[in-house]
Amino acid sequence: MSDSKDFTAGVDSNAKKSPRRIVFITRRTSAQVKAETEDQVQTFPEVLFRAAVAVMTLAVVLVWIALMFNAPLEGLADPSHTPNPAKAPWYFLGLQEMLHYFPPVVAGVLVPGLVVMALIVIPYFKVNIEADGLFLKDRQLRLRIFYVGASALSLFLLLFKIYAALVPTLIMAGVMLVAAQSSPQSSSAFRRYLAARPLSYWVMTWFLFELVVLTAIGTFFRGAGWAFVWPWLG
Amino acid sequence: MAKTVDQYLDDLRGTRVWRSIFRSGTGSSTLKRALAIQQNVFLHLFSTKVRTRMLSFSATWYLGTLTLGTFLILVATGIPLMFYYHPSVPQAYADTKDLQFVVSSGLFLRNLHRWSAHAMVFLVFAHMFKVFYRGAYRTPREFNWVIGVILLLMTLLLSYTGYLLPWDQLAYWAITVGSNIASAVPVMGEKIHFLLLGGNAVNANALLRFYVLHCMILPLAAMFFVAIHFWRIRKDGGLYSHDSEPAALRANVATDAAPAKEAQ
Amino acid sequence: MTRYRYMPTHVGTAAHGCPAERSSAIASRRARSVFLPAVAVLATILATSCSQQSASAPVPKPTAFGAAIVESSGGKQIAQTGSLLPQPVVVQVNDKQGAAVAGALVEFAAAPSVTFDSPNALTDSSGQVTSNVSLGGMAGRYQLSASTFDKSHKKVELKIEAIALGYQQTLGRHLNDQYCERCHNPESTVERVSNYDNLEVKPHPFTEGDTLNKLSDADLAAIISHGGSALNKSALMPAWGNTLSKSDVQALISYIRAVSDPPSRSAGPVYAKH
Amino acid sequence: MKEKFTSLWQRLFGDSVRAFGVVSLIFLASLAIAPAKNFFSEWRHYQHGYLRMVRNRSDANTLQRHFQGGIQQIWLPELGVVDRCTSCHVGLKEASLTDVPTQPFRTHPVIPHKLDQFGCTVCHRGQGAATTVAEAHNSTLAWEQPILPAKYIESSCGECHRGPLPGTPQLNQGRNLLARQGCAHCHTVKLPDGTTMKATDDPPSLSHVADKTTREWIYAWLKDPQAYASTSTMPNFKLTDDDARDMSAFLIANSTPLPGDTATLSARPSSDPAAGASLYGESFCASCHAVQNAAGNMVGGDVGPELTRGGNKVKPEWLQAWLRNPRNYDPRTGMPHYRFNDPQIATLSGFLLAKTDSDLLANVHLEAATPEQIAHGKRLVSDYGCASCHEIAGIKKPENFAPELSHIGSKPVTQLIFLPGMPHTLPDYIAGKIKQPRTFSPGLKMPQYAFTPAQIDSLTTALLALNDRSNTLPPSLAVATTPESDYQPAGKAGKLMTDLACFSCHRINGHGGDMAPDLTWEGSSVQREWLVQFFKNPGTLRPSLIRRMPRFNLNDAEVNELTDYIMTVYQTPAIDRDSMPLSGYSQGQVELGKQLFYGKYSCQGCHIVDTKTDKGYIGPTLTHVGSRLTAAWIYQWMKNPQSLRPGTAEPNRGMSDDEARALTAFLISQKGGARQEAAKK
Amino acid sequence: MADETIKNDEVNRRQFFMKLGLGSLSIAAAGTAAFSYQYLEPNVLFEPSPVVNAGKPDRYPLDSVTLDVNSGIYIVHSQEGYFSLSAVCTHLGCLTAWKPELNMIACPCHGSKFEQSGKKIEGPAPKPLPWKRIWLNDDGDLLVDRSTDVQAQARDSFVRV
Repeated sequence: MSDSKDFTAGVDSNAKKSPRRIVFITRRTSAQVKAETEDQVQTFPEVLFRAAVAVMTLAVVLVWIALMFNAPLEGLADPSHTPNPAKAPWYFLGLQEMLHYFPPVVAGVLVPGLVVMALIVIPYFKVNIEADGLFLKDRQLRLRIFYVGASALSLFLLLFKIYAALVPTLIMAGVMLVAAQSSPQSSSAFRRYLAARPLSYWVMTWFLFELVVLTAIGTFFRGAGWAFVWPWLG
Repeated sequence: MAKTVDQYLDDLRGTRVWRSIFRSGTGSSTLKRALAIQQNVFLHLFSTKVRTRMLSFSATWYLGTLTLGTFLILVATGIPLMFYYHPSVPQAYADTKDLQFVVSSGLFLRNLHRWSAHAMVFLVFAHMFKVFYRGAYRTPREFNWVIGVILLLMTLLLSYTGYLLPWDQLAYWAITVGSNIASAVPVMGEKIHFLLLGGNAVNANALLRFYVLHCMILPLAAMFFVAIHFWRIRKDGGLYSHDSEPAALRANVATDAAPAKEAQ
Repeated sequence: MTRYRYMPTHVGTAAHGCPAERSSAIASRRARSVFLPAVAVLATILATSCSQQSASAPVPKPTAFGAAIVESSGGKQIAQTGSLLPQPVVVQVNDKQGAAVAGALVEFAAAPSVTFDSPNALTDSSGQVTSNVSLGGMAGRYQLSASTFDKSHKKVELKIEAIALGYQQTLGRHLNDQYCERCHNPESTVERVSNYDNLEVKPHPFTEGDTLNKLSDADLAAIISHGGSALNKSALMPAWGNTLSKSDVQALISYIRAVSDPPSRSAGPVYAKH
Repeated sequence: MKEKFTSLWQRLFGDSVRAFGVVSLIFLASLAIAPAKNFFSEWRHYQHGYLRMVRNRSDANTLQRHFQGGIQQIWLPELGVVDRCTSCHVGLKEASLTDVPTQPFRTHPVIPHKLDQFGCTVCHRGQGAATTVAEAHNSTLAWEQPILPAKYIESSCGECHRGPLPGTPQLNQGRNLLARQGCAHCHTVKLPDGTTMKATDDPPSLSHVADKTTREWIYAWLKDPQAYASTSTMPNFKLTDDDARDMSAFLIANSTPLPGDTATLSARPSSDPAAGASLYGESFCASCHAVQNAAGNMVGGDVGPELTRGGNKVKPEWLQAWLRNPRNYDPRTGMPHYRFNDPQIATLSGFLLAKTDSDLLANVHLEAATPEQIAHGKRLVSDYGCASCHEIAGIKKPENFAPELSHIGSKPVTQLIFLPGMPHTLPDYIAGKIKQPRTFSPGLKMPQYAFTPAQIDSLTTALLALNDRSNTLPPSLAVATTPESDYQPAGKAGKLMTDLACFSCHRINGHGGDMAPDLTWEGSSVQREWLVQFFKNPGTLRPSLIRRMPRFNLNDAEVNELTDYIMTVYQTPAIDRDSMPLSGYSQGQVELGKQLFYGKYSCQGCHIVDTKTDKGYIGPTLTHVGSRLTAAWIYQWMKNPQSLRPGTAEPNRGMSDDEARALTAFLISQKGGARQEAAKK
Repeated sequence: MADETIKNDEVNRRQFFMKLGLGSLSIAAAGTAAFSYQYLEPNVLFEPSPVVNAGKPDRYPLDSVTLDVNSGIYIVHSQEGYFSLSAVCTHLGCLTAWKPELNMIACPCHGSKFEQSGKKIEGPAPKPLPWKRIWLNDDGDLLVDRSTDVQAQARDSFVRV
């Protein structure tokens, strides 16, 4: 048994079909992986020291903040006096801002529930794995779907006068239109970049955009009675 | 000639006691270094080697590491705070005041705890988006991503439950507003609200529940998932990098190289 | 971030809240729920710069100058600590001939805890300036000063004294009004006719510091409690020891010390402008 | 430069180990700041300052021995108070530190309470738990109540002490004003002892106002009550001309004539000013009513309305009917029924009607009212809550017309809306609101009062005492006050006393005014014959008083009725009136009494027995005391005057029984005979 | 040769920074320990004052031993006067009780017994019950300072009314 036959690892680009990257069974030879090898370093000390430096830098920053700014503490909780506005912690203010527009079932349960579900299923969706540029295949069909979807969403937001969510949506739609007009051969690097963005990228970026805008509005632009205020005006 | 500190330390490392505790010993050989990771109960969650590329700041922005850092700070500051805190109404507020005014450095610890908590929420979000945009959730890291989402929710819950503990107006009304969102869940919303608060309103029961959740259940659960999260990094092939992907897959991922692929 | 709504020392300095101060307050209110040190730093800088800008009430420009300043009314008043003098202080600016000068600037000043409702004002047509005065929170003597400038910009100053009574002295004043004053105060009013003139041996008015300051607290207490005859003084002074408690007697003594003129040494510090 | 920086960066952070070393060092330095910050805390700074100050004093040793370092705390669990003020205010208990001009190191002034028992913030407010100046003294998000300014400090006394205190004139005045200025008509004020504050003023009923006055006067009055009478307690509602016109139209139209013959003149008002002034004086009208004299000074009492411009106000018919019997028009009035005869009424009404001010109504010209104006006036009258104070036919007294003030002293600052430029504190808000209520927002109904700055401070002080602490005080700490009684004497005599309005001046069994002596025990005090004579012709007892008992022109039956009632009912259990004889004392006792009177006790300093030699002007004249007072009363009075009349200026001399008996014997022998004897000689 | 020097320099420098880092961290750890000690030591106590007001002396009849459960002291009115005893057993800190029928103070935990004067009769207690400082205040109330032990049977340890 001295045959030294070369084996090549089967590489399957469809990660959904064969989740293991290397499917390789043989009796007498060890695997040879034809993936590129990369330079590697020892975790100790290189990573550990860098991690220590990072954590200590963070700690120094936080220590200085803690030395300079006192944590907020207001008067004793008083169930009979609601402060105006009563705000949730900042990371929930996007949610609270939505509660301003939608019934609690939608804004408090449906939307966050869907967001969490969407986050969980991200790695299990084919489009996310293949990650082709959104408008590179089936351009016409996809564009049509995009037009319908984007205008339906915008119309819905407009009808309910949710400008805080409408504006980011329109901006995103505009950028996506630019992306649709771009191709991988574009001369501009930015357009090449846009053209290659897959669907998941667009959805996530839209979500991030909305999250930041709504949280910022809830945090800075909401005053007594959840009315819109400019943060620099009393 | 007197011995230097180094020599003393070397002697110490040579003793049986030391050797019985620290198996690997030090040294600059690759083996020694690998052993240092592998034989440490905490460090063995990591792989012994990482790709050089992943050390660069731009690859990860060290967001995961920093999140762990805030978590460690929170544990280190949270435990001392518990020594002066009674989860009862209205003593909780008085205790917070005492931490601010009479406990030596109590104000500093509380500040650090509070700001670190905010920092952790921010870092967790940043970490998630960074991972998403790098595509690092891809096979075989799907499950680690899911654990990450769970950890994100836990971070939010930890921060939220901690928000009530000072029992001031800010805390009380933030929790009142926040917990009422839960009662919007169809059918069982009221029940969830009732269970979460241990009553119909934010009161002494709610404070005790939030305290137990904040100091016991959630931190332990978070540590459990953090351990899995780290261990899965090693098991799923180390920190994700485009270039470590097989060429064919990489070609698919890095779509800007698509024309080249077709040319092949 | 902790925000202070109220700094007692700055009351009344800014008529309309500095806009930067307001915005910084808002910003820091946001910052309390948000982890945004940058905003807080900005707010702090704004707040600091604003507090330096806040100016006191504008000083009017005088249209005339006098040569002397005299008290019209309101001197030597007695009030409780921190409260308004019962009558406003009225001062008059005169020229060299003694005629009233209108339009001269009068500036009131005193220890920082004393407040005037018009600290700088121009004299009216009768040459007078009127100011309500609140005394400081410490019992004792307060020296108020009213000053004006003559033509050569030389300062002409008038000193007015007022007395602030603490709790014990107020109680003493109450007892004085009830039991002592009808004999010890020689002045009669419509409501209260003085008995002073009817007495063969004249009682000492409580302002008579020259005599009363020589007596120790123990002496005074003995006279009040045991009466004049017990101490070889006039028997017209009855013994109050069965009527007044020991603390009442102490209160009376502290009142006597507070109002005596010249001042008693044990009445404590004098509050004047720095 | 840039290269230098790069090379420094390279040298420090060139590789991970270098970065580790440098960052660790920075980390260590940063961590070390926290305990350092703690070490240089503010309270330590003050304690060091105190020790430095003390070092140079002559009593340094004592002060240093008393000094205790570290955070000091006064804990009052039953009040929920934790005060750490004494951590910086180190010398509060050191009696020798009175010469230190200001806090933090000055002795606390003498007060009746111990620091350890009451702490600091119970009186001064502020945040006791804090250990920094800013947090302890100022208002923060975490603590709204800053240190109470000294001028309001008496409000803290009022948290526990529910009655007047001799040492808190401002609080007492504020509480009086609250009740007297009619605040309690519109605002509900539930007092901490569970009662509700009652307004002590009694605004007149307007149901028959057209009988009394003209529409023009009502108009002028509504526009500016103080223009008619500067002492008026009616506030200025800042009405427009049209509103005042319509309200006056409604009030006149709504008025119903009083049944009975009140609309005709019984006699022409006489125009004899001298006789009028004399009757005005004899009747002691000035005890209750004030008139502004030519110099602008108010002369007279403040029980009844000011009469300076009374002639502008009342109709002559009404005035005469009123003088004849005020109770016909207003059954609850405090004005006595004088039993004037017709000539007297003519004289007095003429005198009073002459008190006019030609300017007052000069510019008031009102057209006949239209129904719309009357309807509008009615709406305004109910909108402004006039019926809260006045009885107005057809308009019900509104409930909860104005905000309740029972907890005003603890109102959260976040719930207040301040004027621009106003310090954001509760006392400033309350004072500002009392001073100029309408400036706070357009459309507010609270009228403008004519309070002096001192009155505003007093009112603010009284209102600040109505706070959460005063309402949740442990019962052991509350110092109750005797509630105002609503004592009313019974039977015919009772009716007579109401008719004569005795309670306007006299207090009996805790009810009534304080202008004249308390009559609760009058029956034990005086002899019957004297009382009869006194009712017929009230003489002067105290030479120094300007207010006296008026003559009511009572008939014998009325005098007997009253005297019998007083002699039987107003008896103190402490004295048996008949236990000591009114005569028959030995000459020796009388002589001893006389010696005591002029010698040991020198009573002549205040009283007059012999009008030739004695000059005392304070106490009642005693020339006739033997026929006025009972011996038992005199004896008890000698022994302990305060037991019979708390607060009387008569000192308790601690007399022996024999001395008291001798003085009684001497005084009871003074039956007006001294003068007669002198005359004989 | 030159290269080697540089390399040695490099190694030395690395070692220096390593030591600097580890040294800093060791100091930080030590400092944190000290810091923790300071933090854990309370600066204020919410405990009742050691000085107890025992009320007017006439509350205690002659030859009586009265236990104040809240403050853990006995007020004894003996022929010589009033004195105060700690009611906390000197053995293991149990609260003792006065047994009038036995005329002694007994500890329920391990059977120590004491006389009315605090002297040990039997049991595992190592010491007699300590006497506490007692005095009369201006209002005529008996005050006891639980934090101050005084000598048993000494003249100053009694209050005579």
